[in-house]
Amino acid sequence: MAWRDLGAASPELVLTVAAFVVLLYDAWMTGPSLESPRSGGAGWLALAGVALALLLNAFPPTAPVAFAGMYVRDRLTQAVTLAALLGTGITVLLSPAYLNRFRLPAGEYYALVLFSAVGAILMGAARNLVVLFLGLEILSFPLYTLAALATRSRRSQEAGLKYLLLGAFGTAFFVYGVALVYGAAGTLDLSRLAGVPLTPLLGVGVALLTIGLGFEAALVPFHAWAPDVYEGAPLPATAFMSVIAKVGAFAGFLRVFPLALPAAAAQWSAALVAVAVVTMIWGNLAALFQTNLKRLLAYSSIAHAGYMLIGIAAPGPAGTLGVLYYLVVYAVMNLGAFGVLILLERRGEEADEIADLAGLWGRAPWAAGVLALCMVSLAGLPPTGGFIAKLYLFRAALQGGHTTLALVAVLTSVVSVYYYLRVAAAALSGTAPDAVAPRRSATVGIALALAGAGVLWFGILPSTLTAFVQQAVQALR
Amino acid sequence: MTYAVWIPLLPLLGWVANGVAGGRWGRRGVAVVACGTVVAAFAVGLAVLASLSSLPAGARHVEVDLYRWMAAGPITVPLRLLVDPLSAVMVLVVTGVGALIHIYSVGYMADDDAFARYFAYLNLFTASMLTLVLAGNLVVMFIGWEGVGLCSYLLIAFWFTRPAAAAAGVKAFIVTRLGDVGFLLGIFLAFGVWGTADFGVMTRDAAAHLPLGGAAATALCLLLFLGACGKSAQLPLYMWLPDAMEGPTPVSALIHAATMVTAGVFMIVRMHAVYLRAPLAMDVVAVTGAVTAIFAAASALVEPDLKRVLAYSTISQLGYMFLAVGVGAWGAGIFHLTSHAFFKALLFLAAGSVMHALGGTTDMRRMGGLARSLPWTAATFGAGALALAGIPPFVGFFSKDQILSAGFRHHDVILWIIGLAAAGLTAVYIVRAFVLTFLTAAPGVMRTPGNGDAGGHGAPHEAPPIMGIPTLVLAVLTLVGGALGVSFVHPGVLARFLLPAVTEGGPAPAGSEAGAGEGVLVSVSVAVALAGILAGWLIYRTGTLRGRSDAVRALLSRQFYVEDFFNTLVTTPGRGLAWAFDLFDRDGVDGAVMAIGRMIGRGGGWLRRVQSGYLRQYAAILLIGVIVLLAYWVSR
Amino acid sequence: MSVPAPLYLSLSAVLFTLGTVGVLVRRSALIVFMSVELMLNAVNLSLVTFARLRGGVDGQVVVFFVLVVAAAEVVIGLAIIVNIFRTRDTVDVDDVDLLRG
Amino acid sequence: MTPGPLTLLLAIPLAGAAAAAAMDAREERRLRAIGLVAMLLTFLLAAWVWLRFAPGVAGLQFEERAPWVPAVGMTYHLGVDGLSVSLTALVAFLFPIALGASAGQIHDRVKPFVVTLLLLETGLLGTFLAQDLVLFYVFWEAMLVPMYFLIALWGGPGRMRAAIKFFLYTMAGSVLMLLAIIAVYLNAARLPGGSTFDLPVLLTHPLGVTGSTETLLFLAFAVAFAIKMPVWPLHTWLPDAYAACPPVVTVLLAGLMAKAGAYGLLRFCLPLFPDASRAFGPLLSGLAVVGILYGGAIAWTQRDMRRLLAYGSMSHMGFILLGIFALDATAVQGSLIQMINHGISTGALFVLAGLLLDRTGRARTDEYGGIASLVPAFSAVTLIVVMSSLALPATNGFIGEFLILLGTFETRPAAAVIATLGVVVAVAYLLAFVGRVFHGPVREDLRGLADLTPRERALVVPLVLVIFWTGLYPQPLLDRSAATVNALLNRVAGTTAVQPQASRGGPPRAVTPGSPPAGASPTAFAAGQGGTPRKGR
Repeated sequence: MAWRDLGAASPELVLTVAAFVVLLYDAWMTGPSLESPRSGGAGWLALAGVALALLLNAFPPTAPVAFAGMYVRDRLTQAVTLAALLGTGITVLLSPAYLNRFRLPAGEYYALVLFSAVGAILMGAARNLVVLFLGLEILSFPLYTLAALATRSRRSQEAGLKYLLLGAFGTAFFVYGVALVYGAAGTLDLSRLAGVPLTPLLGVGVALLTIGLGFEAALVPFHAWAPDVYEGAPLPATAFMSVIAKVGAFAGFLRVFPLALPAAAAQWSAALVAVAVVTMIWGNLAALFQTNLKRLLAYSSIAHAGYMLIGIAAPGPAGTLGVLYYLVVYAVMNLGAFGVLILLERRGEEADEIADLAGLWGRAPWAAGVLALCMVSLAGLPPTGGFIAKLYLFRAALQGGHTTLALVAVLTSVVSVYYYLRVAAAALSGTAPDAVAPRRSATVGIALALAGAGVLWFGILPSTLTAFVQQAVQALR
Repeated sequence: MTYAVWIPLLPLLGWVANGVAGGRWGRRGVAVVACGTVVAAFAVGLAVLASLSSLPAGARHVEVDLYRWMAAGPITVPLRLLVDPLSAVMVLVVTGVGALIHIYSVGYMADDDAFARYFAYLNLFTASMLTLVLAGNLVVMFIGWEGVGLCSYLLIAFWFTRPAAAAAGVKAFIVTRLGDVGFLLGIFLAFGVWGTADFGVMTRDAAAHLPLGGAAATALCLLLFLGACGKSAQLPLYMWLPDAMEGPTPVSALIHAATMVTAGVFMIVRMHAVYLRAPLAMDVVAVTGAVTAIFAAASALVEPDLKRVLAYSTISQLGYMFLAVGVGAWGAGIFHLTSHAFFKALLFLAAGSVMHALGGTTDMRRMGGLARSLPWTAATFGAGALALAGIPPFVGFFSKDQILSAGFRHHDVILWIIGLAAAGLTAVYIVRAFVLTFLTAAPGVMRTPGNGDAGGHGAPHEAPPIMGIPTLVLAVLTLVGGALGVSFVHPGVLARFLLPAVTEGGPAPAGSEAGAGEGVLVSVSVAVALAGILAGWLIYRTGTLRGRSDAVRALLSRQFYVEDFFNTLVTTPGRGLAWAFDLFDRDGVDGAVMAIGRMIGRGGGWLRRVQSGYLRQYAAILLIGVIVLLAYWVSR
Repeated sequence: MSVPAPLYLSLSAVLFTLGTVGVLVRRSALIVFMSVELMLNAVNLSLVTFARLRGGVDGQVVVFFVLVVAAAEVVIGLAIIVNIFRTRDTVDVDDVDLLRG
Repeated sequence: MTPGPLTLLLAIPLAGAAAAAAMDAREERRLRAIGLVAMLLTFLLAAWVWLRFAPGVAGLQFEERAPWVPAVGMTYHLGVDGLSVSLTALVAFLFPIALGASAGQIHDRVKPFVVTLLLLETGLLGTFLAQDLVLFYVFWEAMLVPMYFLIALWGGPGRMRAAIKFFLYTMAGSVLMLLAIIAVYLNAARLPGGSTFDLPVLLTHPLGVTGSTETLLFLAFAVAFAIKMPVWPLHTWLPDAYAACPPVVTVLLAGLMAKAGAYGLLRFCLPLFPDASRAFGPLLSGLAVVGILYGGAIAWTQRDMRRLLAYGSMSHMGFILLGIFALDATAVQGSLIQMINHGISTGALFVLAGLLLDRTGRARTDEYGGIASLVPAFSAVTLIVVMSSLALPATNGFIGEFLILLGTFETRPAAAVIATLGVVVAVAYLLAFVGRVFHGPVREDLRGLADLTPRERALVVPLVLVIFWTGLYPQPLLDRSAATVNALLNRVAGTTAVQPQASRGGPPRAVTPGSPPAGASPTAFAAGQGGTPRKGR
């Protein structure tokens, strides 16, 4: 293991180190009592780690391929890292207010968040199925724990259990897939998979890999955990997992399908198209009449997974470009939406019903504005990043000749507007006598401002981010 | 002759002034502005006539282009006025009669709250009517055509708080608009034929562009005639005019007798060169006119309402005019138009005086014996009645006689016989009206002031001079107006003056020829009129002639069920269709859309039930996915 | 030592299926958990078999990772299950249905 | 690139929105003032552009072009030509009036209202200015969002349902257009210009789509625009939306947004898909005729004032559609001017209906009666506007309908004949409206109804002046659109659109008449630029 290898993996290392520092700091500062919540320092440490990782991510490594060819830090990895770090950074900013209010163990929380981010990035950097598997597990174990972090909340515990059991179930299929691919191809190296003839055994292996990744991305029919876990998990954890799991899963999809198996595109593309279609329809339809915002956003995230899968199912540079752009925009807009919810509280509980939004405009107009903006973006309407992202994906679909896919995508987008705008209108609609008093929090304010600005920036001036991900795509060819 | 533009412009300015600031300068100011502008327009009209007369006969066709109104694609429509003998005559009729009625109105409307509004409308009407007659092309004519329709609507519904008046206004607008569809299509067809709707071009090039009796010419003429039917209340679009009597009486005199309703006749004369290319259309015009003439005269026989009698009379007389132009007697048509303007305005103004005296009553069954208290009114009404009946030396005699003789010479004796019969009926109904109003002593004369119409108080009394003098002037015109077209010295003054305008593009009109046996025809028509008067007198005054048929009476009082027929066939199905559309829109079109929405929603509800909360079920769902995927891959 | 590789693989598949069925039919969270462990170990069997077939060590290396992962899973899982038992006095997964819809 | 007047046109309302957003929400008077100033400045600039616009030039003027997302061929390309210059001015004209009329209606949440209104103005202006397909789509969809909030947040009863129905309905149409836009873009990859969303560049070569592909693409565009107009039978969002909207917003919805649909047909459908445009002309003309009569008939049955006006507006939009697909220079010119007229007249009707609603809160026509004697000035203005809607000559409405019907009569006589019946239907429902509300016995509970205040007079007088100005002297408007319309129709007439000889009637001149101003696009409508009218007989 050379220093060069460590240099290539520097963002992950920085995050890992930061996670340990946070844990140590937490143990040092708060002493034995978990009940002592005053651990704002942990948050800042985590944020510093994320910032440093972001900085390091900006510099391409001298030798992209590292760790004996198992790891690669190319432009694609950079783009995935960017999405993951943006999501993590905003999450870290969003969390302190909530953690203090609900007395959750801050040190563990931040450490878990950072570990999970490492997992997602690792999936983006995987050049070997083992690394992909490790990334997947590093990504998901902290998430199981985060979901169950509120130890006295039955809902949180239920969320943790369901996530864990179903996650383990899914993982088993993934590992079996790894085994079968290895058996069929004789190698775990993704870069050498391209030349392997497509035997039924390989096909079954690939199918099982799909299941593991699809579970993490919450693709139908591997999605069933998502609504329950999203609803039950503590809000910041939900926010974080909604983003980071998608980043990791789609990084994995990119590494496995368009990059490792281009020759078999015709075969897996058809399967993924079907999955994407079902996912978009299911997610959007099930979200229609949800009254709980977390649950609504869960189904929304399922639907978005379906959209992103378009970029995989319609392989080619346009698809990859679309997925990467979408991941970044999705991280920003989804966290913006959750961020506003974090501000809400009713009698010591999360106020996560749509009805709780009534009167938000009167109490916190800017927060309501950001929520509305994020909803507009999630709905894929201009002039927000959500629109440009969808535009790229639709372009990919049509370019690949998947007209049905594109049609389902746009029509389900129309359906989705129904629930997104209902939320936006509820947030903006006047004053209500028993309006929830939104908490004030500087860090959340900063996070929301960042998210709002990002959504608009990616929507109105998309050229910078487009150029960035375009480079990632071109570098792969 | 650019100054001719002031003729419509002056009343228009009067409208703007009274419309914007009418409330500021009081009734006197309003009256001065309103009457002054019309009188001034009359003066300008005289000047135009003078300078037109000074031109050689062949050059009496002056086009005044104001500016390019619309130009789109290959179409250019200038805002063009056409000054020729025809428009000059019409200008004088409109402004002359108009000025008299304006002045009369000052007295008639003196107590009305909406004095300024009334005169604003009246001025706007005058301006529109002058635009109509001065128009240099069909499109500009359409400005006036629709403008007078608007004013007609506004003035019929002037007392809009009365539901009947409001409804009558709407009816008038809708029915005339129905005709205007034809007019518009006629314009489009004209553009199709000539690439323009300019009267000068159309008249000059009619023969070149339209084969004689061709489909285009016939369609064009019939379409325009449809417009004329609506505006001039001919069958089958007559039904708005009797209802229009809901308006103030001077309005009925000006718009629904003297000027607007004659627009159709004027338009056909204006387009005579085109009509000459379509003999079939000419025949349709003539027959429609003749049938309307006798139909309306018969309807007037049983009408109890004085003003509605006059309305049917107007319809009938307009029928005569169409009969005239239908047989190519352009001059006779315009002559009768002029003469009708005089005597019918006179009749209306006299009727207005009656109403003024009786506090707004128009029901003849509640009148009678008014000759004693209203001698002047009775005399002037009588003059008008005689003119209407066609008794020499009143103007109506000359004009009607010209039409009848033209009809006779137009190889079709049937038209002449119908016209003659209508003339007899005319004499009967007008005698009836005169007798019922002025002679028969009614059991109880209505004396209580009605609401709305001119307010008279106490015992019936003569109208003030400001109303009396215009009536008198019209009576004098009725008496001496015949000089314009004394038929014994064919062609008459008017006809000779009109000749250049109505001969361009066509042969000399039939009405101007002196024919053999003229004396016989005249004698017959006078005899018929006298017989009608006698019959009327015997029926209604002395009661000598009796014997009535309830069936005939019912037929006449429902105007031969034309309107009922129209309602059953057009109005009621139309309403039903509209409501059906409404229902279809909500339950059919929108229902389909909403059904899609509901379907999607139901899908969402079902998917929510799948999310049951049971972990093992989730695992099962996942497994189904696994199995499907594996099946797919294995089957590859 | 002449048991052919396909039999190992078949055994692995059977074990894996047994695990899957266990997840579906058992109501105790602990048993469900054990079933998942069974699935993972079935995979391990496959991995080792393939490694033998291919003559490489990659597969056997992966087994170690899988074992570690399974261990970590147990740690987290038991913690959560214990916690649930504390609040509800049951580990029946069918009773854990607060969240649905 | 220095920002030109068109960018400024977009920037002023945006800056106004930013300024208003930064202000204290309680300073309502100043918020309105800021909004009004921004809108008036926009109007002044739009008027300047309109005046400086060189008639007789077919191509784009005041063109601005900058790379936007070069990686995917999206450009920031603005420009005005004969199709859009007057509509742009109309947008800028109606917004201050709407804001002024809102003073009596919108009392709560003034700040977001002003901000949203300004954002909507930006969206609408952008729709008419954008020359890049994606840029256009961005504005096209973006204006839906503020409109949704205007309905959902400030509307009357049933606003949520109406707002979402409006949004879903219109969006369902436009997403298909988005796919078609992408398809056009991908298709252009085979052309010399390469893949681009830039419309004028796309138009320099025939698109090369044929048969069913062209039909599908054409329909995707046409349906999006048809829903917005709306065209029968895609109209059922309209009555609900119009009735639930705050009245001032209805002014914008009916007066401006509907025009965006008609404009889209002219801007995109006709030049991009000339063959399909000709093939579908009869069908769309038929739908237009149905819409005219059907909308008018239903309007007659309505008792809710705004639903009546809504169906009436739909009926009028039928004329515009009819004119467009007559594919005749006169008719298209008529449609363009009718868009302005409809904006003014329908806008004015809704302004007036709004003033009435503010005063009485009564939405149904049969809850009124005889108010003409109570509010004479109000009634007079209403009457003028109604007459303009009736297409009475000398008002603006006549010019449009006359030219449309005249032109249509040349190419589709049957449709023109039936459509002309629409003028009778219009009389029926509009006079029924006047009759129920203004005429009849005075309702005692309406005594004391206030007539127009000076502020309200200031709002309606400009509208009335435009009504007469356009009715009496429409030529400045017609002149501005003539060359562009001719070039457009030449393009539609030619089967391949590049060969100028394909245009019937008269030799097309290759050179733009008049001197092109600085910034005139060299690329726009390369086919038969400023050619003579196609119409021939």
